[in-house]
Amino acid sequence: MTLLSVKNLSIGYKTKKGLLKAVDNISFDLEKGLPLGFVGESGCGKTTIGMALMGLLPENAVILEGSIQFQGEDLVRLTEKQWRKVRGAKIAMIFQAAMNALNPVHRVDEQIKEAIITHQPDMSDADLSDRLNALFDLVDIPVARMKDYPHEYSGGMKQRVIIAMALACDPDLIIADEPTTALDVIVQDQILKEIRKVQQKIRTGLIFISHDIAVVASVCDRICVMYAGQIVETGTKKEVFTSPRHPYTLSLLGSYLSLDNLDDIVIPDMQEPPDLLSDIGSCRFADNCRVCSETCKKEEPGWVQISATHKAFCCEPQIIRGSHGKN
Amino acid sequence: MAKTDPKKNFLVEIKGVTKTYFPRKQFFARHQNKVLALNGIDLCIETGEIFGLVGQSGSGKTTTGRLLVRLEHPTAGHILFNKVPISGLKGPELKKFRSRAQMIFQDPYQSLNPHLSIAETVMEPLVVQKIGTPETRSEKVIHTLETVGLSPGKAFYNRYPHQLSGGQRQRVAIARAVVVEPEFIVADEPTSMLDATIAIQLFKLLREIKETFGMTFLFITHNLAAARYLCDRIAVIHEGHIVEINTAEKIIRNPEHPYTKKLIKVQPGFKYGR
Amino acid sequence: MTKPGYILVKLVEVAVIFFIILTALFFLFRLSPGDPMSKMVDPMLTPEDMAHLIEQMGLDRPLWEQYLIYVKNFLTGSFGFSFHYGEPVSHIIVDKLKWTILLFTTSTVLAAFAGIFLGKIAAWHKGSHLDNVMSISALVCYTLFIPWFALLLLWILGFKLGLFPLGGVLSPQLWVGNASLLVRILDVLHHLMLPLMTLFIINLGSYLLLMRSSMLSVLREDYIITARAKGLSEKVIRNKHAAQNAALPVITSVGLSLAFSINGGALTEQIFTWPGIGKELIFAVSNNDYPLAQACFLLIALVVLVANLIVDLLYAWLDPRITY
Amino acid sequence: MLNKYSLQRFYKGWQIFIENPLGKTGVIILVVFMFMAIASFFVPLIGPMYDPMTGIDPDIRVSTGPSLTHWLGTDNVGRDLFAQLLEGAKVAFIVGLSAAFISIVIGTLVGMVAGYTGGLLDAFLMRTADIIMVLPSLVILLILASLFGQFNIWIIVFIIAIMRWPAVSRVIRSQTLSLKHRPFIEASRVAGASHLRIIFRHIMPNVLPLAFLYMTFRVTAAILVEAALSFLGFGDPSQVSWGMMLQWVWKSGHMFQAPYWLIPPGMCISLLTLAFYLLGRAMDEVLDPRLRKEGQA
Repeated sequence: MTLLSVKNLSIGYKTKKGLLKAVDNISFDLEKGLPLGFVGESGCGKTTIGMALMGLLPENAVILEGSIQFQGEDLVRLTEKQWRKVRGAKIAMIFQAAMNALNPVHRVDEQIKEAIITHQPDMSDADLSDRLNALFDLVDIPVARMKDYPHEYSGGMKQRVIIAMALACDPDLIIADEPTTALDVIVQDQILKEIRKVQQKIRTGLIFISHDIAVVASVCDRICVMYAGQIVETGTKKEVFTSPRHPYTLSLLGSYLSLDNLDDIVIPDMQEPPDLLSDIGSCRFADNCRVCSETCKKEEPGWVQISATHKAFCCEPQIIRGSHGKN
Repeated sequence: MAKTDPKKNFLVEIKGVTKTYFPRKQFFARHQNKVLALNGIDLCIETGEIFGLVGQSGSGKTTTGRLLVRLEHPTAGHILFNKVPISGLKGPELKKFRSRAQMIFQDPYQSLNPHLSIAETVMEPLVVQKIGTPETRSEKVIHTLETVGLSPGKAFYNRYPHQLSGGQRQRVAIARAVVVEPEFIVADEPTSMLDATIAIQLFKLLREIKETFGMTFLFITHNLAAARYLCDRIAVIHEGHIVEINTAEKIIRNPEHPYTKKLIKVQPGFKYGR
Repeated sequence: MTKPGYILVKLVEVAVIFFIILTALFFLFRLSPGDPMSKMVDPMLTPEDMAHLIEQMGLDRPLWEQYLIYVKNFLTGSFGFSFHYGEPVSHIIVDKLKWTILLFTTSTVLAAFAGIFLGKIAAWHKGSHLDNVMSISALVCYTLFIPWFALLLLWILGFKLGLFPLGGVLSPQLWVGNASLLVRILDVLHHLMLPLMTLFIINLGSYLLLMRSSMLSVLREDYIITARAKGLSEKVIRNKHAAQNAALPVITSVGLSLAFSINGGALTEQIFTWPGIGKELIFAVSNNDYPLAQACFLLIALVVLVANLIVDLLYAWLDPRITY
Repeated sequence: MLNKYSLQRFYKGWQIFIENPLGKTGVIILVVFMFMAIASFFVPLIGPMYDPMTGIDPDIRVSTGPSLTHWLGTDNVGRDLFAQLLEGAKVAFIVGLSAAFISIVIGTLVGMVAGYTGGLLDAFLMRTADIIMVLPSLVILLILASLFGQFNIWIIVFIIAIMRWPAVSRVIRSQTLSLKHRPFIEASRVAGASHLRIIFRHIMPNVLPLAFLYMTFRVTAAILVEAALSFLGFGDPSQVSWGMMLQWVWKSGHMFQAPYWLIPPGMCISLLTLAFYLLGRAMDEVLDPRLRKEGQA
């Protein structure tokens, strides 16, 4: 069953220099209870998608077109008042670890409690304290530390609290935006395990956003690769890793350093992505692409289906279908 | 741990170095708050190698780098550069040392003065070291910019940091470090703020520079995979102690210390390797 | 650090700073042109009284002894005799202090509360007409020249409309006689209104602007997004997550802006002939009543330091991040 | 120090600034007052009657309201109020700008040195700043005036400047502290640059905008304090100033009779300080990187 269905979503930011199209015509579906990963580098629009799904876009952002179907409602059309019933209750967010996401002047348990009370005002005190205990238990924080202030927690513990906060009302969809960035690898590993464990235990839908393709792969079975505001390739983890098709995915994988792929390093000759202020009208990756042709510089790319679950966004179907590059 | 092998030619030797920080003192504090950043470390860096120092935040890796370029002084122990202790250097000798050991910093958005043009930034070491005349300096700057991949150098000469991307800024920072042709460069996480596709190109650049100028590098990183990719030898540092030193290959294949093993285990990667 | 330890450190700090001011003042008096004797001893006194005073203040002793006696006299609360009143200065200022404290605390506390409340509203509706009207009025209030504003109030509300008395603290007919306490209190409040209004409006402007900008920066913090993501109502976000955090720096600045408020306080007292320390200081300075001026000055310095101390402790108590 | 980047930035900042309604209002008010200050040099040339201090209209013995010969009327000895008002503008500018300039120079230098060197010198300078900061400047001026007699205008300016540098130095110091460990400063140290070079070439350009911002606020404070001092009768007796005019109307008992005399000087003080304050607020918005970002990303 489809939990979330995003169709032709475009989001722009009004800036002094003009409209910056951060997300351009994006569509994807998420099945109930499954994780979906978004990977891409800075400025690719991944965070904007996350914020749009929470209805928390900054003031200068506008949804230009498209719809976000969630449980029979189009989230794009919700009023602020309706959004408040969704946020926290049905869709919740795990924020970036580097963010200052906990209010420094309130106790930790209070900050989780208020999330529950807002959506379940009738809950008795006993139930509430049971729920809090269960949540702290779930994310492995000693219940005795519940009444601390955020500054008394370590980075890893703060991140666990943020996870607990997202889980407070048993949401159907959780959005995790770079939940482990800026954490040490050992802590990152623990947090990723935590997220996997929790996701499997309570079977919630999960949108996992990161710049690190391996981190995304460790949590999600399906992956969307983003570049300059567009999804350029999507498929299962296995498809994307074993037979990447889009030249950008190849660059991303080729430049990823891990302990078991040293021989596969391909150094791309890439510059920063194009300026999203202007309407490009052709392939956005063209300037950085090794297999770019004349068509790529003139035409909008289209989707090339490779398997039922795997497709890439490119102007040159032959190149995408045939194996190119090193493969 | 690091046995001094008389046959080897060490450019940098760290002997029993301890560094303690005293954060803001409170008058009536019962205990003096002190942070032991480094606890008696020994380390030798051979001439011409890229030496990797791998550790997590707070492990003391950045402190080590800062001690080596004398941004800070050790609380105890000695640091020898070309067999000469650097803590005693003063006046002209210190200035000379400054031209021989340079540093590349982590954050490309903070490492360039927004008020200075690229030329002024890269030229500064030449000016303060009184190397060359104004004309030869500007030639040297243009040449160095091209060496670090900012070509044509003239096109970047009069630009300002805010007109450059993160990767380009970091290249300028590298140019500033190599323009005096130092023997030794400390690179403190030079790519951790950059995207992977940009970072890998900088690694390539560092390698090329090492080969062209024959410099010795200390590469500080939290990423074991990056260290393995770039370095000849690696030291793993944990809570102010060096827990293991070995060649890059051996550290990854046969880690001895439990902490190294743990680090290797949690390193993200894809098991579907192509 | 422990809590009592922290308070102790702060107290010692205040004492040291005050001691420095005390010392500086002593040397200023000795450095100023003219005979120090004539500055401390009323030239109108009889020779015997004069000799007695000189003896008491040690004015015939060497400088360092004079200094020690000066410190001792201060600690025992003897500031000499006022030239004008011919009374011990300590008697005069104790009487004045209560009026200053009444005017000053009411205006500061009221203005801080109102400023924090209005600043919160203005920041929350940033860019709206409401915000524009509030911030521009606050700006105007903040830059008003106090004596002028006070004179205008006096002229319009006091003189033209006759709503409030033109000065003083108690109507003359109540000075003697057997009016009830309640009548007296109401009369004092009636007199208090104009000076209170002056100081309130001036301080309100600065607190409103401070709270507004503090609130705006808090609203950019990540935890506000977290609060939104939880689906909390706007009111809870505004009051619990934004305003509580934003008010903390405003409290600190109450302490820092105290010096500014004291200037205003002295001018206000002077114009409304409110019999406080500020007016007394101006009077003493105008009439070369040096002992009185000196005592008023020291008292004001002490009030500022103690008020800053209270603000520091309040802040430490309110902000959980402060560790002692 | 002033290079292309600084100029570009200054120009950009100016554009944002002049688009800002606060900044625009401030500039307009300021220009009006500047004209008044300039006019003050020429008005006495019309005739001795228009000298703000000594020019007495021989036909007038009491305070009169506005007329053709005296646009704002005269005071109780027959001096022209408009001429006095113009003179006051000049004095306010001199007092405000020079006191602010001195306190900014002291504050910036002290702040940079304290922040950069740290240690005991820093502690000493900042504790001194703390002590001065808690002292009410008007009260200090009063007590000094009582001891040393009436001051001339330059001594008043100097004392105000001395009283007002601490707040500036605190801000500059914290900015310096945050700059001190920026990689570009450390890179300069690693290259062998001297402390002076680092302070003046790397730190100063980065703190100067903040110093200028604070200068506008200091101007406001200086004008208000000088006016208050004059109002209380402790100003420079040889100078006509707005505060002095208010003192005269108050002391001569005309405040309830002569609104044409009471209203203009106070309004000028309030408007001029408002103008500088608006300027500062607008500059603050130009300088605050977070506010600027809102419009971009």
